[in-house]
Amino acid sequence: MESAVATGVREISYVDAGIEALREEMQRDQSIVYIGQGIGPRGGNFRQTRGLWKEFGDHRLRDTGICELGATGIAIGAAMAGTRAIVDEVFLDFALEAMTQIVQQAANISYSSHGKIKAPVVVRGAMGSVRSAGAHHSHCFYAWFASTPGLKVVTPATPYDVKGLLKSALRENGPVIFIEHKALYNSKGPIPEGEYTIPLGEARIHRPGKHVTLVGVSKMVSVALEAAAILEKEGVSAEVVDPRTIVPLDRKTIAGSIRKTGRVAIIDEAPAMCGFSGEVVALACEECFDSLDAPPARICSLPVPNPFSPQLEDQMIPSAERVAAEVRKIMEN
Amino acid sequence: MESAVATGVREISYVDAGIEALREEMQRDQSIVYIGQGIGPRGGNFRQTRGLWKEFGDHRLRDTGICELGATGIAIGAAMAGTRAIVDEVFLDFALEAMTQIVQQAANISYSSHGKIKAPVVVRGAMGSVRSAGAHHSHCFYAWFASTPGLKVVTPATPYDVKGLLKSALRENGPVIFIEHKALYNSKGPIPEGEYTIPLGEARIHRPGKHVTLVGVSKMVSVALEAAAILEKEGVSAEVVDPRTIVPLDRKTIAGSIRKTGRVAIIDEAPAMCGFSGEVVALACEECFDSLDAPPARICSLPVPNPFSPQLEDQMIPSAERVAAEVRKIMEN
Amino acid sequence: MDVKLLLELYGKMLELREFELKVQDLYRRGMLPGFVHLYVGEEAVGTGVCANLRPDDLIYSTHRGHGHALAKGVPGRDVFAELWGKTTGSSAGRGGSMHLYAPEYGFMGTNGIVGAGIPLATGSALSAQLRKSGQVAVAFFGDGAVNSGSFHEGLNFGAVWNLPVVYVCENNLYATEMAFRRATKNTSVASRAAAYKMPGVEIDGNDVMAVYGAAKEAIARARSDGGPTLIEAKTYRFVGHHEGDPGTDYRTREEVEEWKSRCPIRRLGQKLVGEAGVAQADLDKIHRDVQAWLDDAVQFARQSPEPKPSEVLDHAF
Amino acid sequence: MDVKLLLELYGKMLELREFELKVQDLYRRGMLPGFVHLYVGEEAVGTGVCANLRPDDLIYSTHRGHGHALAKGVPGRDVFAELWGKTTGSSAGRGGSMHLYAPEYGFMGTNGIVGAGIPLATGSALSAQLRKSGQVAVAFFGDGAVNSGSFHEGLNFGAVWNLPVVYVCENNLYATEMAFRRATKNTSVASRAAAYKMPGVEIDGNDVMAVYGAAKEAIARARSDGGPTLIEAKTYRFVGHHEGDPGTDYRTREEVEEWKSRCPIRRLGQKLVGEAGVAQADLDKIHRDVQAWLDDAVQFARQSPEPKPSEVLDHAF
Ligand SMILES: Cc1ncc(C[n+]2csc(CCOP(=O)(O)OP(=O)(O)O)c2C)c(N)n1
Ligand SMILES: Cc1ncc(C[n+]2csc(CCOP(=O)(O)OP(=O)(O)O)c2C)c(N)n1
Ligand SMILES: [Mg+2]
Ligand SMILES: [Mg+2]
Repeated sequence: MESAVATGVREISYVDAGIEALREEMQRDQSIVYIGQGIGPRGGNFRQTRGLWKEFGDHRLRDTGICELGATGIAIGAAMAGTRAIVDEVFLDFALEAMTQIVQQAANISYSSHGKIKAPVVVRGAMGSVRSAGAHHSHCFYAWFASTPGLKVVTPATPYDVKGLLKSALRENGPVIFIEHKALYNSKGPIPEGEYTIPLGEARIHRPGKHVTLVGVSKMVSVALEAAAILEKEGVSAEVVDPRTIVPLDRKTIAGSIRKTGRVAIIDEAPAMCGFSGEVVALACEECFDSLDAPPARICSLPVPNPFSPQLEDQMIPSAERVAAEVRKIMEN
Repeated sequence: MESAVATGVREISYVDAGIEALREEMQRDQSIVYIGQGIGPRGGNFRQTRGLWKEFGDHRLRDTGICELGATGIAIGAAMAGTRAIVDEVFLDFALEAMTQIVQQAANISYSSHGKIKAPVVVRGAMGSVRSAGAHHSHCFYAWFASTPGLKVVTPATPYDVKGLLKSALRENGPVIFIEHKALYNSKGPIPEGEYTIPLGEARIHRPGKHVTLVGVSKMVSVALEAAAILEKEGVSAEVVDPRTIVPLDRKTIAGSIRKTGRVAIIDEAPAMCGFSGEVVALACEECFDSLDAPPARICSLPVPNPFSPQLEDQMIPSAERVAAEVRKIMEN
Repeated sequence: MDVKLLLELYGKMLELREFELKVQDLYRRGMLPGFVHLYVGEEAVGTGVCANLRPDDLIYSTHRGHGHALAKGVPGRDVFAELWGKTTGSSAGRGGSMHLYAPEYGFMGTNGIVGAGIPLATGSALSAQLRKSGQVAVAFFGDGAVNSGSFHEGLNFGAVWNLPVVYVCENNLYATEMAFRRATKNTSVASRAAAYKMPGVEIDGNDVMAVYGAAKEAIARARSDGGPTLIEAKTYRFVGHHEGDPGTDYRTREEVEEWKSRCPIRRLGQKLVGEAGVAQADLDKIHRDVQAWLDDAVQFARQSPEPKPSEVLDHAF
Repeated sequence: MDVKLLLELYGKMLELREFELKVQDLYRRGMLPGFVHLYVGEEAVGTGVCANLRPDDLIYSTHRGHGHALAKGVPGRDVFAELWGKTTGSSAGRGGSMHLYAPEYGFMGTNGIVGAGIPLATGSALSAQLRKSGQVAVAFFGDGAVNSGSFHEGLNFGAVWNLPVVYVCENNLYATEMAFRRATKNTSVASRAAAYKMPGVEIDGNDVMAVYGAAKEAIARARSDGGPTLIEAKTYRFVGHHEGDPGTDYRTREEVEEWKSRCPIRRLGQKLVGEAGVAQADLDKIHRDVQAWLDDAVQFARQSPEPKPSEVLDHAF
């Protein structure tokens, strides 16, 4: 259950929600150290640590050179020794430099040591396309972490979720991959005044509906909502579900929605092949096969690296129109 | 179509089949260079290059220190400059050191250069569990490569497939991830005398059947076959299909089999979460939803790092008994 | 003093400078997609190095790579059209500033990933060695790349395999806002060559003839089987890290001004007029020619067509 | 000459040696699962370093790590049971030789990934610095790790953040069959410390007092905020890379014999008897004690229970 001692409600941005979570948790837990490129005086490439250096100083905000492998290993090693650490890869793409540390060291340590060593580290990175950032700066491979036993994976879509989930991530006992979306940082949304946390493993139903379930992750939640608005005009009532955390996955809520609507479409900025979209199809089959009135549909990015040309990139990434068109097809079943 | 000028048939091992392919292709194409640890005089950690150094020498068999990142980048850079390269990560696990080169450089280069630069590089590595190798030496993340546009992914299960597919991989115009299974290296099987190749993208039906389709990858093909033998005694006729290459995936053959049998189970040594098993479930729904008499089943490794204890590892990895039990369940639908 | 060479280098540096200022102008007016990192102030490095290269030599560049492309001989039209995402661009609009490829000119790409070009160039040098092609490969990279594993593993390979490769570090003292002295305790890049038993040389990267000379020696050594060299060219970007960064939050105005006073183009211009007796009118003519070249490139890029959405899947493999 | 200390070091080295020979014996008889890399011949390094450490100091080991674990104080029973995959092992049978963890003794793990312990140890040193705990972290690694990005990035961080960490390279001249001189042009590991502006020292790794002395200095420096040190201990494994490798395909018998003649245990024994006037009978007593300790460990491990399949999912997160 989401815990809150909230009173009023404010509109803040996705990026500021993260900063609030960091500030509150770093005040609360003196052991937290934050490691990454440009996260000190500069306040983060995406402004994702603005103001924190002033408050917490050089010791707890550790600017690094361009050494994601080393920085990630150091964060894990610090976590193993009793210091809760955040390592910011900035662009999730740069986590590719550090996969061996994340997958071999952080993910395995609890199991292989039979729980004697824990690595409470948050690996933070921003995924997805924004403004023709190109092939090297737009990857969405969050599913790789989800497929790695020993890692939890969080993919918030709203400021509210960023704050509540980041606070929970910072209280976990093991490694959490916390993946924001670059294009969402400036988006705004309501959050309560007081403190609150959101447990990992609880999906959020953004919009109730009757005829089809749309499962969207991260930025694709807004695409799903747009598509739902289009479909509504055509008399199709879509329920939009955001798992919010990929691991643990709230299979119950997703399956409950599909059981109710009988149809599901998954919208994902990653390509379809071997990704999260197939996992939801499998979930649908495993949990509610007899309720399915149509084959689950996957609306994903086309299987190419992100093109620079805006025209091509628009074509590559799922749009509300593409989602609506695919949903219309399964509504015919 | 598989091409062959074959006459007789011989029994050789999985590892020797690879050596034959390498020898023939290195003779045929003088540009091929092979880079990796212990692949020179030593003949490979798994004996996977035995004899080649004697024949091709220091220049074309390049032993390296422990620098997978550099070695992989070098192989890609050589390939971009007109030299076909193989980089042997030995254990697939060690490719984690080089993900940034494989995913950012090799996979993107053709698309981002609009086909002006090609990187004909084969990244070779052996996956899977063998003899309590432990958490760091047993990973099966082949699906990650499959989810990366721009890479082809090959996972042979037999000596015949190793030879024919490795030869094809070495004639491709772009990067191919060639993943063997450590535990199969000593297994034997028939291959023809003469030269042959197997095109990427053609599944193999190992065993025809009527009631259920078992899709297995790599070592799990043999588990599927074992399970099929158990089930046969119970009157269940299982068709065993090996995709052989994950990208390109022979959706047609797999779907054809499922359409015929009405049921499918996927057996995978990777964990179920966000892996290839879900991809096959999605394929089944997308291509033959109306033929499905039961929900597709996934029989995968349990979601933990590989335990050292043989008892625990046996429990973790799919066994023929576990497969048979799951198939019995879906036969009841 | 080889005046002809100096004039050529002057003209090339000016091309690089004016090109970037034009990009800056259009980018600020919102006409170019994506992100751009400009080479303003560092022109002497790319120019001085590439002037020593054969057309079939291969260079690997960085995120700050327009200048390298032009210096290697890629036409301004091709580069500008790529920055505009047009089909006539070097990568047919698929790549943009950080994925700009022109192998036909030996330009093996800008790169969005810091350090990645180092192993790639080393691999291309291996290819040259195997093919006995006589080619040399050059990796350009910034001070930011020096502390990365790619640098370490790449240079070690270059040295132990005695490959025809030259490693050119453009040490502009900062990686984004991170001062090199905060990223490492050893602020001499050249000194690190010793770790790989490779010659290392530090030069004034704002003196095109110093760059030219050091590169000439290193390239000749590489070409004659003498193995790799690490060159550290000390330089400075006059602009922010990328367009949008004022570049003065982490650098003092004095520091920026002091470096601007060492502008490689102005320095060479003064030398040409003051010491070599070149007429100012000759330099003015170069400026006019560069302007005409640039106008043509921009117009070409502007008028070129955009990729068709239907072609989105082309060349994925 | 501190005879008491020398006798302690002698006993510890002997434990490490006899332990490994026992593992070898059982492994060859097919009684132990997995793969093992033995520390035979290199005992002086782990022993000499760890003798200077506090119980709460943290060490990160390698694939060749049984000796490090014992030297740091992990009971022989815990280690042997782990190699046998038993629930009483350090990792309750989940880890095995390459995933052996005993944080209760400051032993942060063997590691199946070459080089991985270097950034981890550096991170634990950061933790110690932040917590002002006075702890020191030590990373052990082989010559094989030196050319990897993990080494480069880890050491750079240790130096620039002035962390309480000691980097101990066990240079046994080979990584698997790969001679260090084939893997790199610069065969001096200690010299590479300069690249990070860190002190580097080369010592005879088969002389336990040389190791002890160098480690003492480095650990004291680290503990008093003086920053990291790179120690290169030249040593040799008397056995193959792993059990199954004869170790003589790529090394001449002469070379192996020559190094065996420099056995750190025999050398110290001779010194104790010859120079320090210790009675042979005292050494014999140590041998008997070690044997008894080992027998107990083996028996304990043998009799311990195996994990239950139903517990396979425990502690995944
Ligand atoms: C592996 C990786 N990490 C981080 C980045 C983000 N990034 C892009 S440019 C840059 C600074 C590069 O500095 P330097 O190498 O000195 O080159 P300069 O910009 O000064 O020319 C950074 C951190 C990246 N592109 N790749
Ligand atoms: C990243 C990585 N690459 C390759 C290996 C395979 N491997 C295990 S031990 C070893 C040799 C290590 O040599 P060295 O570091 O010198 O230690 P030594 O065995 O000599 O003690 C290799 C190559 C590995 N474990 N990890
Ligand atoms: Mg710089
Ligand atoms: Mg060694």
